[in-house]
Amino acid sequence: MAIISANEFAAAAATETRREEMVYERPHALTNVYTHYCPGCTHGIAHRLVAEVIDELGIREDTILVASVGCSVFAYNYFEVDSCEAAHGRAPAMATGVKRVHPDKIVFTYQGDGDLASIGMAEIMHVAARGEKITTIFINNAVYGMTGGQMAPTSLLGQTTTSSPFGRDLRLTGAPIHMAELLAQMAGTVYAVRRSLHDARHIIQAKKAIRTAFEAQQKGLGFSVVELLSTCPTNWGMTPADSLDWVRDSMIPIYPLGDYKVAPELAPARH
Amino acid sequence: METSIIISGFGGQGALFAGQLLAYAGMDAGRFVSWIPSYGPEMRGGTAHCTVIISDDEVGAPIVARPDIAVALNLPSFDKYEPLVKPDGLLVVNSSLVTSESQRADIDVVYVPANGIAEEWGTPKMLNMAAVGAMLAARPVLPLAVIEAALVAHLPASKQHLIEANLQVLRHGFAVGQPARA
Amino acid sequence: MATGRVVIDIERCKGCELCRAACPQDVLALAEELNAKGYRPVILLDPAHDCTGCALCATVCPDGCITVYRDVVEKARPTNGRAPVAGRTPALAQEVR
Amino acid sequence: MTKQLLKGNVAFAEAAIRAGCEAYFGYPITPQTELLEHMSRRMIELGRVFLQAESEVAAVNMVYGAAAAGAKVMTSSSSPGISLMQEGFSYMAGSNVPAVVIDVMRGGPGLGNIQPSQADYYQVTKTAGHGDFHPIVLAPSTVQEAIDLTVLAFDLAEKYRTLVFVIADGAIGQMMEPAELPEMRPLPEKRPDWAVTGAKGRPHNVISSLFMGAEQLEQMNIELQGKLRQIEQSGEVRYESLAIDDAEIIVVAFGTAARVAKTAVKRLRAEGLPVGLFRPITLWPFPENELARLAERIPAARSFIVVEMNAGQMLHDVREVVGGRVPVAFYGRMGGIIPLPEEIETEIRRQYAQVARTAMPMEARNGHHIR
Repeated sequence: MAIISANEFAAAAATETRREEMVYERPHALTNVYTHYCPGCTHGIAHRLVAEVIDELGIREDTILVASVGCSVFAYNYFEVDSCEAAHGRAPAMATGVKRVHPDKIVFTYQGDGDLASIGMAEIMHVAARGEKITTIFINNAVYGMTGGQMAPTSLLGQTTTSSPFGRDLRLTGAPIHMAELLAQMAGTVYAVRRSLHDARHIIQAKKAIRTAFEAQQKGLGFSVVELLSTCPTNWGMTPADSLDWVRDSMIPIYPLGDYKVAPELAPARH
Repeated sequence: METSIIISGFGGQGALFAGQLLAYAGMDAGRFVSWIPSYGPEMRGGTAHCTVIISDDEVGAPIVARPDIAVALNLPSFDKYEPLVKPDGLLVVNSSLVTSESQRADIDVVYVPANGIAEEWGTPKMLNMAAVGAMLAARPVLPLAVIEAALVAHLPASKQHLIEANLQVLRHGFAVGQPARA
Repeated sequence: MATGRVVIDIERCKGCELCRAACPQDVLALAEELNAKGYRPVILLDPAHDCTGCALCATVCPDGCITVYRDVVEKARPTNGRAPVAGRTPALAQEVR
Repeated sequence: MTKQLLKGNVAFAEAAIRAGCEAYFGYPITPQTELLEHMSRRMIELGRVFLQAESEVAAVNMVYGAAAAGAKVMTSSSSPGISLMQEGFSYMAGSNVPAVVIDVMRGGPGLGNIQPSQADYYQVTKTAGHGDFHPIVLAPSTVQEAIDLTVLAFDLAEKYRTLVFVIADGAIGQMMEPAELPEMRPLPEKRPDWAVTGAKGRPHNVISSLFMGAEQLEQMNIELQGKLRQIEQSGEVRYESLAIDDAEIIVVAFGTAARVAKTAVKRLRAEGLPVGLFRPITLWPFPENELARLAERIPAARSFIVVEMNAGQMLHDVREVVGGRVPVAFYGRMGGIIPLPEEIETEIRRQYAQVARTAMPMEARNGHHIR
């Protein structure tokens, strides 16, 4: 440890000013509305990340949200952007209508696993096939949240839900659907990745992906989708912290994180 | 005065276009007209047909149970419409394909070798024009000149180079359109 | 070691404690009192001024209730300090530079 | 503009374009496919939005999106496709966005066939989707009317921020008649202020049909019903009548059934039979007052006959208005069959003979003939 004299210290102090800078604040693209999400639900994190990206890209006044049906049905109340509320599963179709009328706006859908991978399977596959210039934020928490924890198309084999009380059975209900991989197969998809929201490091990676997905749309490249592994502490019957562990330990092995399609135009620039 | 015409034949024989040509000509001549394709009380089958109404008053029913004129380009059409033509009406028969003869004494019948005329003066596909020509000779629903003008005006762009041949076939059909009764 | 502090919107906080799990300095705690929604919100308990302003708590907060400040010491000479960016986590700020 | 020989489906499409339709989304289905095909060429040529959706379900939600975005938008389909679109119609009604829908009806139920039918009368006028609402419903009887009512549909949709249906049967869609198209209108220069266009310098707009609070939803419904009453009372009711003034028998029919009935009425009039025709052009709002007045004002009117290409749907609207005072008989064909004028003449003669025997009980005179 260095020893400094009182005089030296006083001299140094005389040339220093101390101040405080803000390093994080709530993004402006979120409204001040109190969300209805359960404590610890990672929907809130996903909302925040999207809003932060909107702020950073400076596109709040040019962005249009198409909300879906599910727990995120009220998303239009939480984003300070023009919004519309689609019928269950139809957000990609509605977003198509919006985008075709406003090709210069940034249009995104925010959909859960029931909405996107079950009832809305046709619509999401076809926006991808058409290369519709929209972005989809896909929340995969392996369960139907809003209706109270029924089996989702992304529920894991063996997962107990209120409609698979004996655990999801492959012979009865098939296997989990891997949307990021599936959508990556479509010609019009330019960006399809899976990220997770289970810890800070992964959240930061998720935000980068969301930003890239929006940039893909800004560049007019085609359809971009970010699948986010998320929690549902209430319907999983776990604490928020345990839910994060379940994502890490149970979901990620089934839903590997990764980039399933990244158009060359989106590859990171090398300096 | 209202005249109802059914033109019927195999798909590809040009029954629908022949009907449209009459409707165009009727419209150009300032008459009320309607054209409706195989669509109505009759089920779809091996034949395509259309109903054309040319009238001095607005057209009510676009379909008829019994036409004033039937043009039968093939045998199934002859079998179907020969009994339905109104008394004192006209039946035009493509005698190139239909060997039957009408037994009805209360209608006029024109037998026109439509395929033969078309092959001789144009192309085989123009048999519909031969039949229309024969029909007009037997029943001057519209003047031949109006039909000719309509043909020039409404033949699709891709067929414009065939106008002269179409006119030839139409005129030769007209030349043989002598009605007879059983 | 950098120092900082966090300001928590306790009425927005649902007491999920994800921030507590993420905090490397262990300076967050649940309040004894309930907020208006009936949750025990998270508060900063930092008697030794251990908070570094790392913003990991804000990064994981589902409800966007945490604002993070960091102390900076500026020498009298001209600085080349980067202006902070609102809504951007420090870690990401470095990565996307 | 001079008259052109136009197919009904093409007339619908071109009329929509000239009325300022900016976006069209659809899915092929007979007997309206020529409409979609015409749009696929012309809309692209004009730099407007055309998209063949993956299904009617997607198409209607694309329409919803475009309508929410503030565009003049249209879709078209035929009966089975309209069934699939009903969810979307309900959402549009619940969020007060305007759109035009053309339904070229075909025989049902189920896959049915592709022949002309009027069997979607209930579906469109009564139950266009879940919840309490009616679209405005216009029923053309000629190709010219297909054009005129399509243009009107865009105007009414915009004026009332509502869905407007133009319903025709397959015969109107498939037939060709001389008709005159309107001049091309310029496209609107700005979007409505309620639309989602990017919240530039204003609070964000939300287009939604979700109202979780019961009182809030009831209030929304009260306002919606208020709008519907306003439409009913704003002179939007349209109809045509023929030879009504001294008629003892009044035929009520719409669309193709009406034009066939017109032929029958004219023929019987020529014979001296006192028969007239009343043709609703707006099926919603239904010309109730006009029909009721007819039943009261014309002392000679002793019977109504409703003629439809279905099992008797508009019939019940007519009975509700005039039933009890005057018997209302019915003649209908189903399965995609257009009645012939002769059939309607026969029915009118039979009814004329029956109403002469006034001692007959009302129920007996409310004849119902479908074959």
